[in-house]
Amino acid sequence: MEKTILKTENLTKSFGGLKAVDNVTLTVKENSITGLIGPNGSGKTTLFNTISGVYKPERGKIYFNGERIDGLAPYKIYEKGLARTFQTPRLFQKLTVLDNMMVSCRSHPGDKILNVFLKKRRWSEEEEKLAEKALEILEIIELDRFKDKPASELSGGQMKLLELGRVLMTEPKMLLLDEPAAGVNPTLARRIFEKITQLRDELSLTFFTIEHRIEILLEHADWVYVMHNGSIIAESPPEEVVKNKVVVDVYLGEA
Amino acid sequence: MSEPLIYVLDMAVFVGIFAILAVSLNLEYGFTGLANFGKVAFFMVGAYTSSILANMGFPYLACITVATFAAGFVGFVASLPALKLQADYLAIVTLAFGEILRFIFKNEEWIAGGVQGITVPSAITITGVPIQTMMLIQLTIVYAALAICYFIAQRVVNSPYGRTIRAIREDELAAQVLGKDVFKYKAQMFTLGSAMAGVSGSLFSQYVRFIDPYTFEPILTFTVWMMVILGGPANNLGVILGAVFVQALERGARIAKDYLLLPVDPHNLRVMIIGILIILILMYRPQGLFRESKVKTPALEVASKWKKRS
Amino acid sequence: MVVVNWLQVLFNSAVTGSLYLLAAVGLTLTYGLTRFPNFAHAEFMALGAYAGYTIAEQLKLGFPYSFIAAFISSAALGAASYLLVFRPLTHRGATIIHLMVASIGLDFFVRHLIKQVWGGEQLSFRMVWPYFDVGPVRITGLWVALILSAIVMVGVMHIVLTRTRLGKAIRASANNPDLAMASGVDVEKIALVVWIVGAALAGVGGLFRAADTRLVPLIGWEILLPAFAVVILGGIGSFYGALIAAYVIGLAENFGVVFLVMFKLSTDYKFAIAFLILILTLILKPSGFGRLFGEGGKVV
Amino acid sequence: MSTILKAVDVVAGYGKLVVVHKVTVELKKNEIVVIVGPNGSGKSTLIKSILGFSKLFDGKILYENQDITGLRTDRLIRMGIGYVPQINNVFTNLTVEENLEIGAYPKKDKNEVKASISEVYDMFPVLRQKKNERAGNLSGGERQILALGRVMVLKPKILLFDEPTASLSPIAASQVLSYIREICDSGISVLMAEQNARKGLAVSDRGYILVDGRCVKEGSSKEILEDKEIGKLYLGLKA
Repeated sequence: MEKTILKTENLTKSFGGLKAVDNVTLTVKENSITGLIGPNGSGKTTLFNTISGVYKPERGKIYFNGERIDGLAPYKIYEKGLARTFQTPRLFQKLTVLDNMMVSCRSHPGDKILNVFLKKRRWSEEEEKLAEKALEILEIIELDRFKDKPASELSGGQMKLLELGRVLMTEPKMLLLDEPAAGVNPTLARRIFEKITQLRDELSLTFFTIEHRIEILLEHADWVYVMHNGSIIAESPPEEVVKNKVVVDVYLGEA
Repeated sequence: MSEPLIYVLDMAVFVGIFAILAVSLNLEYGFTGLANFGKVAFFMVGAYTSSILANMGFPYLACITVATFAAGFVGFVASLPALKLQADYLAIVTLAFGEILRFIFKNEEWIAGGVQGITVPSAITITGVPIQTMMLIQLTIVYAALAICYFIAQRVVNSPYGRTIRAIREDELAAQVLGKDVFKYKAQMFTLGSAMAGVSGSLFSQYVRFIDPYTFEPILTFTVWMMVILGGPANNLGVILGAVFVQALERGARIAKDYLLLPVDPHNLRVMIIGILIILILMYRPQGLFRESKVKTPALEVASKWKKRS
Repeated sequence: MVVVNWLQVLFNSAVTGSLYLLAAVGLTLTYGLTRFPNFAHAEFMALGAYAGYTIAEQLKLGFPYSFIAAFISSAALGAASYLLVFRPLTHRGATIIHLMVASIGLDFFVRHLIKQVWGGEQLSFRMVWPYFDVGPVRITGLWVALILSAIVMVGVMHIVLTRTRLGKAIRASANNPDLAMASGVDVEKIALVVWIVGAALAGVGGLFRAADTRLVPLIGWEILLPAFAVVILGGIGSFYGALIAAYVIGLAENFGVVFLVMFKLSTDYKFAIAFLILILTLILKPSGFGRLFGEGGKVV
Repeated sequence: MSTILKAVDVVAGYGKLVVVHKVTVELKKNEIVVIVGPNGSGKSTLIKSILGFSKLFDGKILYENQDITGLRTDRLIRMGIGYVPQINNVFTNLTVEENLEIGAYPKKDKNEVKASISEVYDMFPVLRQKKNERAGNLSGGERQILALGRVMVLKPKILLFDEPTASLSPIAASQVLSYIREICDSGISVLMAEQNARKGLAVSDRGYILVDGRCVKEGSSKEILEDKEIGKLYLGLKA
């Protein structure tokens, strides 16, 4: 059986009495693409924010790679190899596309103040290597011709792509993707998920992704969780989700 | 000020001293996005530390070194509570901090003469040389210090580190989830910026040879802000030119008063012009005269070669 | 051993608190509504004081007229600040840091304009106020007028905020500007009213301060820090929070001064007491007293 | 029936992100029109773009044959357009009655305001019971009713509603929707975005289905409800 990489136990987070995440227990298998679906306001993004450390959970535990990570600062969770994207891209607007990619490097020697002065040669070499890598990723997501442009000049869809490319720079173990294909055209959406599958296979990454297009998940996901009013109400392989009466009801509304 | 050469040299020295402050504020605000409204506090720490040591007979090199570290240390300590705050709170707290510090120097005569101020020995004491030569030496010292600060600042901003602080300025949360210990970077930049302000304060005190609490009013902080905003935030060369421009303006206001017989007090006129210009720049050219500089690292070169390949 | 007249200290606290309340009400309301701390608020106080001085001392028209002059001149300055500086800046997408720096620029401009018009030297009101003793407490007519003004202001503001269409629109706009717009409220017009009233009250505060002590161009700047302490302790945008905070800081300062004297420190450090409260509030409970009156301190 | 509101070829979104691509929606007098669609399909964005709360990149908004594209929100409200946002739709620091008073802000005559508030109380008795309660203390369902009451004070000609049943219990949701039906029967045309497609379609006259910011189906609600393909369409499967 595959190993579990992420596990939450009774995770709860509320805002002013409203339980946005209510007693959520779930597991994500290593090297899988796991989908998370659910209607608006069902708590998907809050769940991601809690896992990635943006919010502190009120109750419950989060294990990543066997280690407790709940309550850690976001940057520490990232250092452990768990990265995320946002629903509306949060790019560094005035930085170039290439710099946006480069910022996300983990343990870059030139990212420490003393090394900036003392180890210029070392970080310069590393910088060259990382720049190559960044450009290769940019080529894959077809943004390499914008490399010198400020991120603010990209279109909405390109911004989503850049945000995805940015987290790929870091060689994370696992990625939380918040609607990676929202606002991009259907062809590109499909390609994004093909890319995700390819990355999973080539780099043995794990993806946990919020996505509302079931047809995409049908093709690419291994497992799907369904969230409603803060709780997980169903989990199954994607092809069964569409048949699940509860899920269809939640989405379409009770008759 | 009858002799034009002396006047020009004097202005050049002031430009140098303020350019150091502008570069230091640029590291904090222009690159990292920190609203330090108390720049003058760290300048003051540098000035007083250096002056007190000089009066005790220490050589100038020791004075300026200790002043740098003292200002940096005060900056570091102040940054610990302050940098956890949002931009608006940070501004209020740093501004108030500068004022409190000034009050302490004003009230505690035993530190440095209180309101009476203290006279400060010049860094260089050679007898029998003409004033022009003395000023040239001053100029050399100040510009050597500016060169070092500029070099340090450029090295910092043209590095992966410099990229990270800009990212923090653009979006703190995104930087955090990309693994950056935001607080650490902010504290380091605040400390470095404060240390540079200490250098500037030390140079200032030995040049004007007298300091008192009235030297360190908040207007000084905002003169530096104007240099940064006018020159172009996140452009080190730009803010130095901003320093030249603002100095020229200040002197211009004085000359205008002398020669045009304006019915306005030159000091009032100067501050009023600065106040209005700050507003006008923010309204009509908030990005400043010079655009933000690029992050210059070997990555740029790799990127330019990439162009040829595809 | 210093003999302390504690009742007098208590009364003085009410005087200081009333002053800080007048000074801070506009600051907290504009901060809550336009979402940035306006450092130029200091000069709303200063202009009111100088305008009042001209009427009372140079034109010899008496205190009631100088009160009106302070009110009107500062109101005009508040309107001009919002219409000519801050509203255009906001429309151009200025950041909060830009707005703060601009407010400092405006502060310097107005302060030195005042200096140019009235001169930089210290001026004082020659008006003589009757004084009388109630038990061990010395009371002057000016202090009574100040406290009464604060009480009337609180009463009027309370009625306006809770009973009138305008006041409710102010509270609604501070709570949820988008929804206020979606209810047909012209939020910018409401903001303008708040700027005018807030500035006018600051002008009156400045006048009282000047009449009580002396008049220098820095008069407003000197009250700005305690005013910020009131705003932050009270919770940004909270009128009732400011009401409590003003008297808390008034008490802290007056009792603090007693201790400063006991420890033979300069009384100038009372300035630092407000700073200390401000820092502690920010570190311990950034929402201040505002929480007492509703969610997130946005209560008015 | 004549058209009262028409949004033509709307391209809308936030910042630089385009969420709605060239969608045309029409609202006739005395009807309820519902916009349904999966998450992120742009239904809320479309409603918001009419009022200026999201960015309208292209397209035109016509109201009573007048071009109202780009008009300031508070002006639109005064012209007879009511709007209930999805979240933050009450003033939490104001009492229930004060919320209604702000809803009546454009009216200046005190007695008129009182009368219309009293009418709203008759319509929603629960609000009368809680009139001195701070709105922040209301339950989700009560808030939604208050939000409804707040727009009804002005008796708008049309009502724009953004996901009226979001995060409500099934009972509260049904109640809110039946209120919306009543409102429409009293002569107000309603355009709403609704996540609960079945319920939304059940109370409405016509519907639009949005997927990925494009309109994939429009027609009478009955027709859409009976369509076997709708489930697939709605869950984002191919049309």
